[in-house]
Amino acid sequence: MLLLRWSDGGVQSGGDVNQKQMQLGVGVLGALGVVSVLMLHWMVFFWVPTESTMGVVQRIFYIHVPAWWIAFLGFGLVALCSAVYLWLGDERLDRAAVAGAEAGMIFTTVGLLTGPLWGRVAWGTWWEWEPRLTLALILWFIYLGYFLVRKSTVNPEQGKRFAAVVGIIGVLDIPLIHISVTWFRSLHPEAVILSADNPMNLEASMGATIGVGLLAFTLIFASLFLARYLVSGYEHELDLRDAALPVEQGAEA
Amino acid sequence: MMARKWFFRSTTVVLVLFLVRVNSAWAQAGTPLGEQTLGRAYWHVFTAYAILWLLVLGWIISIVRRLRRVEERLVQE
Amino acid sequence: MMAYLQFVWAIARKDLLVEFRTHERLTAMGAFTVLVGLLFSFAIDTALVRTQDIAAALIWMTIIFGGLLGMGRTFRMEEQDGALSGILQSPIPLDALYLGKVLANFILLSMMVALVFVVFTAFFRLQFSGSVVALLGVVSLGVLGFVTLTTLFSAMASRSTMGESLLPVLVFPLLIPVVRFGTQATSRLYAGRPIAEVSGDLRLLAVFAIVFTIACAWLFRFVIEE
Amino acid sequence: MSFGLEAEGLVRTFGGLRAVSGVSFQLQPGELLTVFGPNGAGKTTLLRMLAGVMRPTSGHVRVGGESADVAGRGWRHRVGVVSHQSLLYAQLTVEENLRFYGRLFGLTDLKTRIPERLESVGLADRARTPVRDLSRGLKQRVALARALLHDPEVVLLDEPYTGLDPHASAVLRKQLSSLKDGRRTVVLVTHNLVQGLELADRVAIQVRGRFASVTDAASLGLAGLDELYHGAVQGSA
Repeated sequence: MLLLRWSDGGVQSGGDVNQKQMQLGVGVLGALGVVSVLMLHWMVFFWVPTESTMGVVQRIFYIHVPAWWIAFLGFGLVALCSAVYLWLGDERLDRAAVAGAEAGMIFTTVGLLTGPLWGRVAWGTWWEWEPRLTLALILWFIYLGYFLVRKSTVNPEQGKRFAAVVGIIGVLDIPLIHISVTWFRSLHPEAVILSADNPMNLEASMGATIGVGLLAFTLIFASLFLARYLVSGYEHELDLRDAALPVEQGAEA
Repeated sequence: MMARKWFFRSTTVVLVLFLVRVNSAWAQAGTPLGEQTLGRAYWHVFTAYAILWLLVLGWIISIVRRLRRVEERLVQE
Repeated sequence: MMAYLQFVWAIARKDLLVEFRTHERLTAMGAFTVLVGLLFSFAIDTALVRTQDIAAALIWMTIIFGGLLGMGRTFRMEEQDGALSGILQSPIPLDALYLGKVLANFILLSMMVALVFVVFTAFFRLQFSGSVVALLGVVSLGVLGFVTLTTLFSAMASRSTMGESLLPVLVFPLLIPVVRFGTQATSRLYAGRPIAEVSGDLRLLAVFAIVFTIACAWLFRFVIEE
Repeated sequence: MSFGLEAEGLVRTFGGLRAVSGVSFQLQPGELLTVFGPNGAGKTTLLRMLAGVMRPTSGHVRVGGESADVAGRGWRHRVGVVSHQSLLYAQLTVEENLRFYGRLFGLTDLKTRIPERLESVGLADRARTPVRDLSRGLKQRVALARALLHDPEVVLLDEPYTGLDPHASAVLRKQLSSLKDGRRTVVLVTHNLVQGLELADRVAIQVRGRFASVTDAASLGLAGLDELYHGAVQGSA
């Protein structure tokens, strides 16, 4: 409520894309997301047949794969927004980068935790130094660094630039890290979904479930991403307003 | 004194539960492979989904809290 | 172009001059190297493990940890009397400042790496039968890649409230390619394998070094600006 | 004609903190502006923006009509800075320090230029002394020689007298007064009214990031400045 009132009443940042439309976007995408999430759960637990070789545990796939998709989407956004942020210096890009990084961090954590739950049954081991898993762990730490440097400066603008630098370096490093981790023997069933000859006889119903999963996660991501972006916009506007007020102590830098 | 009593009680409960688990795992050892993993598998699937929604919920809560803080700052002025 | 290289050299020369006056970083890195060699000699049960087999891993870990010790202090001397703002006020391009720092660090770290090889060869009686040129290539490319990243991040650390404790968290995940390719190539060379087996590693180390020299030189301005 | 140094609506914020908020002034070549202000008024931040070390949140600096953008490097040849920090490397000798900075400014005639500059600050015999071994006063004179090495037309002085004993500051004052040669534009930042007024052509009082008042120094005695200063500081408190 307050949100809507506020955007009517006053703090309009000049040139910002219509906040009202974005708020609407958060709501609509969120609602659609919740619906598709409910549908996903129904499909996973009541509709889709159990996969013949892996058994019940294969049902983890329906969240594991979408989680990775969002994780990489988030990190892609971080790199893109960071680079353009350094180039143009537009605060909004930094906000988008943070929203993307938070999403990426959360869904990487999901991927990292759900993967072993599946692997314990399928591979018989919690952790395996397997390329994707290793890469994921490394990614997680790179973005831990991203959040650490953000908070580690006296001057917040500097922290934002540091974080952007970490984001860009991280993404540049990913292909090389990927090459270095693929020196290990791969256990990961990546071909299951991606390859054409379908060795795991992925049925149409399973494909549909994964599809719904991807859709649900993307909608939820889009909604929360927008919400997070909007909130940091409000925070920024309040900061600006506070800065315009008479200063109690100046900064002797 | 009370705290100690509770500590012992809860430890006993945990220990009993642990033994029950070990025993049931033992009992499964004789059963065919498929059934053996099935029991665990459900547990794994539910945990995975729980982790997912806990984390996403955590993110939502953190966003909402930020929003609250913004609203508080707005009210203060 | 000449003028640019002169800027780079002016910075590197000044850094080296200061270092050779104080020996601060060289002492720290040198002592670290010898002491780590000593500790490893106690930690490894030579009845079970042949040091020859794990030498490459030990060498690279020592380079990374000892190197971080020295490289983390790259910007310490600039802080003491506001010297950095003197440099920033001069017309020198910021990427030249960065490359000068990288050059100085590269020279300092190379000195430490030489000591690492001497110490480990002496302590563990390592036999080297491979190509010395290839080993030099592997080590110098690895060290260059290491130095480009750590120099950038030490500038970041020096301006953050967390200081040098920030460095390992930031740098270690990014250094995995260096560790991986460097160790693999080094251990193959120590095992006397042909050069063809390490050419892939060499190429990837070169890619790493080149990509991050360029990227960090560009990104440096965003770290150093206020 | 172009001004020696021009600031236009300089603003600098640190997060929610506004250190400098809307400072503008224009100085003719040869003019010396002294900026007074209490601690935390944003004087140093202002000077760092003028020196191009810090990027303004908004606003512009022009040196001799040329836009002094932080990203641009060329205009830096025309600006020299003396700070309360010496900007010198304690481990290097006086000469090595000057040579290093000379190279950064792309100077080629350092062999003759460095002795000249050292002569002019009365330190010709200290060329080979490590800066570490110099007293605070001597260090500050080296810092001045360093700032003037490339013969800048704009000189920025940030609390140059900090930590100097009366004799050393008297010597430095004499050195600084030679800056007023009708060609150089100088900005001096200080909170010491006596030292600041001596050399000034114009006087500005900065309080809470703003110039509360800008006056001609000639018409203003020390008593007048004192009154003005306290008025400005209290007025905004």
